[in-house]
Amino acid sequence: MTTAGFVLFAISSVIAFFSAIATVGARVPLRAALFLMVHIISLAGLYLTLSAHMLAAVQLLVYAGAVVVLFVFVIMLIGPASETKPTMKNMGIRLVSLIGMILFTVTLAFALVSHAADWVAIETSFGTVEAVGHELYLNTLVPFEVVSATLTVAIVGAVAIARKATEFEVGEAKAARQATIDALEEARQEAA
Amino acid sequence: MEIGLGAYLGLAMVLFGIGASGFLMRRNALIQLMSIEVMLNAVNIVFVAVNRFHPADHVGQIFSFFVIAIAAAEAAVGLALVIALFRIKKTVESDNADTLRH
Amino acid sequence: MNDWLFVAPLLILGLGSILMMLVDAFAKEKSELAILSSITMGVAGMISASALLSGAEAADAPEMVTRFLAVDPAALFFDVVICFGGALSALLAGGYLREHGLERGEFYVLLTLTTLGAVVLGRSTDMLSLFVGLETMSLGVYAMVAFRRGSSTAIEGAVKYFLLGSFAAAILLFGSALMYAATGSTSFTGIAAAMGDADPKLVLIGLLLIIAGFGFKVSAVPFHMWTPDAYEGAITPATAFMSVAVKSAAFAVFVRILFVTFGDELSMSLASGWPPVLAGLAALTMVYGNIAAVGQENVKRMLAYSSIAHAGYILVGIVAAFRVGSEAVSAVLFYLLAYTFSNILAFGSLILLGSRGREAVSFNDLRGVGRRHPMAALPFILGTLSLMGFPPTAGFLAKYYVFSAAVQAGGSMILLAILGMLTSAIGAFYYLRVTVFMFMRDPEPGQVKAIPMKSGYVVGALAISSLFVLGLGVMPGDVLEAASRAASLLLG
Amino acid sequence: MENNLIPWIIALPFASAIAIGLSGRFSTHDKLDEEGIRKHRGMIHTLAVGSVGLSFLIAVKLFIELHNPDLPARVLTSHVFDWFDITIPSASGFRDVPIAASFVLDSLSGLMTLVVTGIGTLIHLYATGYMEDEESYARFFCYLNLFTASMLILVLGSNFPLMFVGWEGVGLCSYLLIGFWYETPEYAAAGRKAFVANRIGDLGVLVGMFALVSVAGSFEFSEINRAASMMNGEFTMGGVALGTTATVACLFLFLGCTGKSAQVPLFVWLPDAMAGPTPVSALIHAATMVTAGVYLCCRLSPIFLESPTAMTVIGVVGSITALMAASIAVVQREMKRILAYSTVSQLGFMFAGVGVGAFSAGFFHVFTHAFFKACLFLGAGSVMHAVHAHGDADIFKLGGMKKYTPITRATFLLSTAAIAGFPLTAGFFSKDELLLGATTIAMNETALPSWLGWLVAISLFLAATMTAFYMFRLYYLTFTGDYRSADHGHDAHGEEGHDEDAHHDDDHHDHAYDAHPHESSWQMWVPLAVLAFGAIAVGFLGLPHAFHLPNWWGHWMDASISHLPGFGPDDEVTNMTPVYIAMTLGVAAWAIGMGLATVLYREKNEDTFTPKFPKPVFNFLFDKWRVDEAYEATIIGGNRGLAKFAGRIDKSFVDTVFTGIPAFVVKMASWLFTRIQVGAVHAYGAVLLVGVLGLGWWFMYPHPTLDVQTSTDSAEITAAPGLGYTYRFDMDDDGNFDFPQAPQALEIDFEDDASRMQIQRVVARVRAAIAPVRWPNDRSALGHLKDRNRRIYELHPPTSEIADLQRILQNVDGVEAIHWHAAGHERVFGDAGNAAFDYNEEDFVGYMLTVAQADGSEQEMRVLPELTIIPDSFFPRVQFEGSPPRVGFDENGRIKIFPTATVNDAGEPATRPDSVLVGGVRQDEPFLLGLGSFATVAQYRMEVFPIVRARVEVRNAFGNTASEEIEIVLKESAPERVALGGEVRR
Repeated sequence: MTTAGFVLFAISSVIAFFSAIATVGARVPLRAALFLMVHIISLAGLYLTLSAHMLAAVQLLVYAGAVVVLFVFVIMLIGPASETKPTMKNMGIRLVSLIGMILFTVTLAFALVSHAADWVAIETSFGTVEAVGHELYLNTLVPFEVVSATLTVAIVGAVAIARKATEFEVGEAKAARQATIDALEEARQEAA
Repeated sequence: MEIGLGAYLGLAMVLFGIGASGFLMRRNALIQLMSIEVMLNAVNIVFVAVNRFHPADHVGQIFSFFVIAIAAAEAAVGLALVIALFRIKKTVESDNADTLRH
Repeated sequence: MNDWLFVAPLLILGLGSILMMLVDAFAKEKSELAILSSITMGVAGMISASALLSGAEAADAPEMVTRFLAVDPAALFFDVVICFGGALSALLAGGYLREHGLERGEFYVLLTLTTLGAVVLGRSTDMLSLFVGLETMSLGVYAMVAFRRGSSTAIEGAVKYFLLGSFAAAILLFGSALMYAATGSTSFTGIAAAMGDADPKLVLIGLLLIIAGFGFKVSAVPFHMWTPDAYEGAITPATAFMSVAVKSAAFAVFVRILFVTFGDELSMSLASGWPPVLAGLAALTMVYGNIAAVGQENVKRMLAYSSIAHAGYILVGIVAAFRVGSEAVSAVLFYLLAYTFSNILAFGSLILLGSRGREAVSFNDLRGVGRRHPMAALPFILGTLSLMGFPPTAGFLAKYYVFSAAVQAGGSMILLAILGMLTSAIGAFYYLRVTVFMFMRDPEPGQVKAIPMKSGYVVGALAISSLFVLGLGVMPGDVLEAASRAASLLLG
Repeated sequence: MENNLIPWIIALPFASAIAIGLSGRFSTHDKLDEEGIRKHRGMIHTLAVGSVGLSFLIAVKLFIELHNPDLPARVLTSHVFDWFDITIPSASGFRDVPIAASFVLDSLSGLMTLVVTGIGTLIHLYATGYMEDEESYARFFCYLNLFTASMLILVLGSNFPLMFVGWEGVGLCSYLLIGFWYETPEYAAAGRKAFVANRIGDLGVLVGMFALVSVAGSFEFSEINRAASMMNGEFTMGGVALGTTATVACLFLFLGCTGKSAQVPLFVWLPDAMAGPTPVSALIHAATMVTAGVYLCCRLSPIFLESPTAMTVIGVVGSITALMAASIAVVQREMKRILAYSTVSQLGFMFAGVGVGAFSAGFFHVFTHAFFKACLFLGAGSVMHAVHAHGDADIFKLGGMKKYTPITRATFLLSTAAIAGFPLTAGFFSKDELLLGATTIAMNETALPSWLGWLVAISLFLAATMTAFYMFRLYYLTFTGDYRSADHGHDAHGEEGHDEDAHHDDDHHDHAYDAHPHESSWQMWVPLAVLAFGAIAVGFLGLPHAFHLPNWWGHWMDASISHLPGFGPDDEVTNMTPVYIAMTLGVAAWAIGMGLATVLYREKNEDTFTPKFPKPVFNFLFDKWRVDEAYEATIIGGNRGLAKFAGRIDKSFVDTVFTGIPAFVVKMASWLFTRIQVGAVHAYGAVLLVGVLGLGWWFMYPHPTLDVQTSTDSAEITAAPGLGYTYRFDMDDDGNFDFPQAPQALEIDFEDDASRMQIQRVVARVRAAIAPVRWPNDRSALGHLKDRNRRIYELHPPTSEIADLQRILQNVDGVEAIHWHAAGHERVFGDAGNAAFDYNEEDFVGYMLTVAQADGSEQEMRVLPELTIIPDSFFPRVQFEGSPPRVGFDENGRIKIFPTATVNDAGEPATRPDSVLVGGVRQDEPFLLGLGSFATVAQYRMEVFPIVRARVEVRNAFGNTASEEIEIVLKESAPERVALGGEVRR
């Protein structure tokens, strides 16, 4: 690893670490989203140290450009209610799981850090758009096609969940409620 | 200090742990979603880093590619659910949804 | 041409869902999407079934496909289980959605695409396709659970399911990433081949995280917590689908990954391998699922715990396979098929027994319904008998094969089999409770009396399932043979 | 030869039953108008009759195929599907025996199928007329078709389980049909009675089946019959030898037959079964189902022939049944009741025939009986239909029916003649064959005793005489004389003169019948005619071959039924005496019986004969020998008392202890378990995390398990394999790893590796010649038996022994205390050793002494009771005078024994001179006890075994270690090869 690479790694990883903590720790979701953005950019930096140029770009485009924006969008949509006040609700459980998670993470992190592997020489084409694209469209065509189904599911699902009720549905819901009321009424009369 | 694969893996594990801790600690569904994004990104580090050490193909990078795509899809559905939750409960506190129990 | 047969189910499901979207968007009249989606999935399942039964083999399917998707008999068998589960759920939805005023085309599109994801998951031979398939399936199911978006329970169940599901998926994904780190490969066989030289630390952590992830998907205790809430909150057809197709797909790939990737001696050792872990999970799952189901007042929730218990039985079969081999795996395959039809019967009957404003959900709603409408109650009894493992139903044979495999495995597996039988006995308690409430309890005064809905779809689904439950119980021959062939080829 | 048509014979009636059953459900009559009902009924009877008729045609076609000369064995089979496998114990462990759904049509089942479908068709047709006013028309035909299908499964099934399906199926249908008019409580009770009697028998069939299968190793009849010669071995059950397999199996099977075929003592249900509609009586309780027992015996004839004991029992029971039922029939007064007893009696004939080895003749009688008895029942039904009698008809209120029902009368007469044995009718030939079988046994040397032959012959003759008598009595009283119900005005009941003792059930004859009887419709008389023709004609199939007449029957049956040696259809009959005797008896029985009846009853309107019986006899006979009452008083009454008692126990005890409490506990557990399901996603995540952490613990910490296998000169220690495991072994318990870079398995050769093992510390065991206890008989002061079944003893360590041992061992320098604990149980029980502990003889190794030393270390000693010497009194203690010998350890921790040199006050050696012996030689000087050698100190035998402590430390990839220790007790031969500090002593 070159010195430049090392410096980039050091900076990126430190930023990634702190921005991650800031993301999960921020009280205001909007701030969390912005820290998530920082986190993502720092990861893109890490990718550069690993000769994944194409991926670094995609990371910025998709994550920073789309996912985080989506988050911000929803936060805006929800408005002030998107902030939650700190309470002690379920605090015991949450603390226990925090401690457990820290234990788990530290243990595994120590185990993983000791993993050694040699840097290997790479071709200049490694990680370029051409090489990755070649691989993507030739070798992993099948999952690529399946991902289109995933995205379709996500879109249809999101629409099915988040859309406001149509007039027809409002009517149906009313009818269903009325049917319940009628049934209750009928049962009551029968009992009487 | 030589930076090897271990460093990347360790970093990934730590970031994953931070994400998971956030998921387990926070009550705000939006932040829980973001924690999951952090976790997925930690996974991506592993894939990309390992790929650098097995450069014969681009399996790792492609995998992260897919992870990014699916993370976006997941965010879409998740945010839709948060909106639906908000519509009904007027809050995004995930542990407010606890009427189904036992 | 023959090779296309093996990916045909996927193509049919994909094209079918596109067609459904188009029909839903452009057809003016109320369209029969239920039957369309049911036929789509049914045909997909039928193609796999015929390929399976004819014993055809993919001579040389393109490597591009086989690298990600298996084309072996086991894959076909799981196709059949998943697609039939999906098709029957579509029929149930056809009756349920209309009756309860939820008739929206998206559901069938979601259902079909989810089934597509499940099939991909069940067939996957690579971590990549596993992940993509898993997410396709999961995202669809999250949406299906939340489908009744005005209902707070539905959204609640969906939110919990989604959050925990994504969390578990991330864990599973991290596990596969570590397996990649250990071996430099993401395909099941590639990982297995490189495992000898791999860093055991990474392999073990990977295995641990993968087991945890799958434990969540198959709802093994203690990863099961979402199950009762999601099952209770979801609309009943979605619950039925989750309990059969989703679970089968998860088990399909779990079995494959355990035996293909972690099938070597060290991974299966008693000192550090997965069999003791799964045995422990199985014991916990059987005990917890069965006991927790006893105290339930909501039938859907009871069935949710019962499905947890069944996951325990299936895990027993999987653990037994590490000694007995293909015989136990074939028992697992048969179990999944039997379980699919039995569960469809149970959930379908629950749907059939209610109508708008008079939905049957709790045990109290079932009071006396059997005496008022015996024909509608009949499939419920058959379903619960099969779930209970009562001869001559499919459920009986399934349990018999799984436990006898465990007994053959010997050693402490016998204890597991005994535990399974004891907990099944507890199972009889809550399954028979259904019959007791339907036939021996009178509705309380002032209680809304459930009235069966009239739906050809639901009746059809129940008729088909009944036929299979009895047929598999009486003449399991061909299916067992196919299962054992699939199992032996899967284990190589 | 495979034939795919066979299953259709069964499938057709079955499908029809389902179709009719469903149609009945979906079109209840209140929804239909007159026309609809008519159409519905038309559909039902077309289906019902058509399906059985079609089955009959298929059966005929297949039957003709059986004659194909290419089929010398005359067997058609059809394998439909593999049903299931069953695991049975066999000589070489357990094995799976497949059970297939397969059918076989051979000469036996072929004929039976013809009977079932043929007569079944006629009766179905008859029933369409007979049941025309019935409301539950669909239900009736559904049951009837279901019965036919079950009966065909019984007949055609090629293996036991399949036959049993049919066996149970016909039982069920019979139950349903007897209780068809279930609104009347007595009828429902009759159904229950039939079911219970049958169930008792069914148990026998199951036991018999498993007895046979355990030897033959197959469920197929053909395989079982092939294995007949193997059935002569002893059959033991729970360690008790019950007789040969054949005897046990046959007797149990026959128990099943007595139920199904209404033999003594289980015959009581059949007369009551007449509560069902008459076509049912004809089909089930006369022509088909009740003959299933005979069919089973014929099917398994090779097995029955292996057991003369069973045959004798069958012959005797059959004879008794024949006689008893016939005597009851003589005095009965209701048509169907007489016919019912006649059926029981005829079944007795058949079994008597089977009992004397005349299987073929017995089955011939089944065949002929089916015709005439069906005809008689249907005729009775026709009469009842004519006079609108419901359930049964009293013959004393009938009479003169020949005017009203000429066709019925003609057919009835023909059948009566046949059953009475009128020469050249069917009954004549078949009864003759049975008698011939009996007389042949009586007068020839065979495996069966000749007294059996005489018994059967004579009782059959008497029963046949009575048969002829009561049948003609029935005929004359019904069809000749005047119609006694013609006048509605007076009470028919009082008219009859003879029934002063009218304490019997008279539900049906307190009112007269329809004054204007009429002949039945064509659906009813056509079957009658066909059956009557059969009753006359079918006898010619079995002409007696002794006269060199063509005996088609015998030849035909020879393919499926075994016979005694020399009794085949082709064997020349050398001794004609039995033939003539049989012939004479047959003809005489008919002549006497019919003649008497003709004299007494022809054209008479009242019974002047049976009432003249002494009253006790009449009542005894009329009440069918009071069998029911006897059952009521003994079995049923006792049972009822028991049931009441059990019911009380059940309510008070079982319901709470076995049902209530577990249910409560489970419910509580359920409540508790689901408390973790608090609803909040964080709790769910936390539990999930707990699972992950648990898995993490499992995978990150090694789990070594050591396994050791020792032989005389080596030991192999194996640690469990694991991913990334490395092993270090410590063989001498000194904390240093002797094998730092070891593979997972380590083999130690005692000789070669002795130095490497460096066994420096040895745990000594002391075997003491104490506790000469004869377990488990002695209930000594040592302890007492605590649990007899598990042979656990509460054992008090012998205090005096302890005192002695303490005296010896406490002389060891620095010993502070002696702890006792039972070796197998590792339970310490104190210094004094008074506490009790469980002694399990099997795993009892001995007491273990832990000797705690001053420096804090512990030495273990094991004291084993010497079981070989049994002195007169317990624990003869050596009285030590002065100081006893001492046992101690030297500086290396080795056992050292100090025979004392102290003298007592008198100047003599204080210890008894022979108190310390090595190899029988007294020791005076202190010495070391070597490995493998032993010394006797007082009454204690002391022996030293090396116990090697091996420890493995496993380190996995995460750097976590775990260790496991194992103790290897080296075998007796090993010690001498292992160095202990370089010293070996014998």
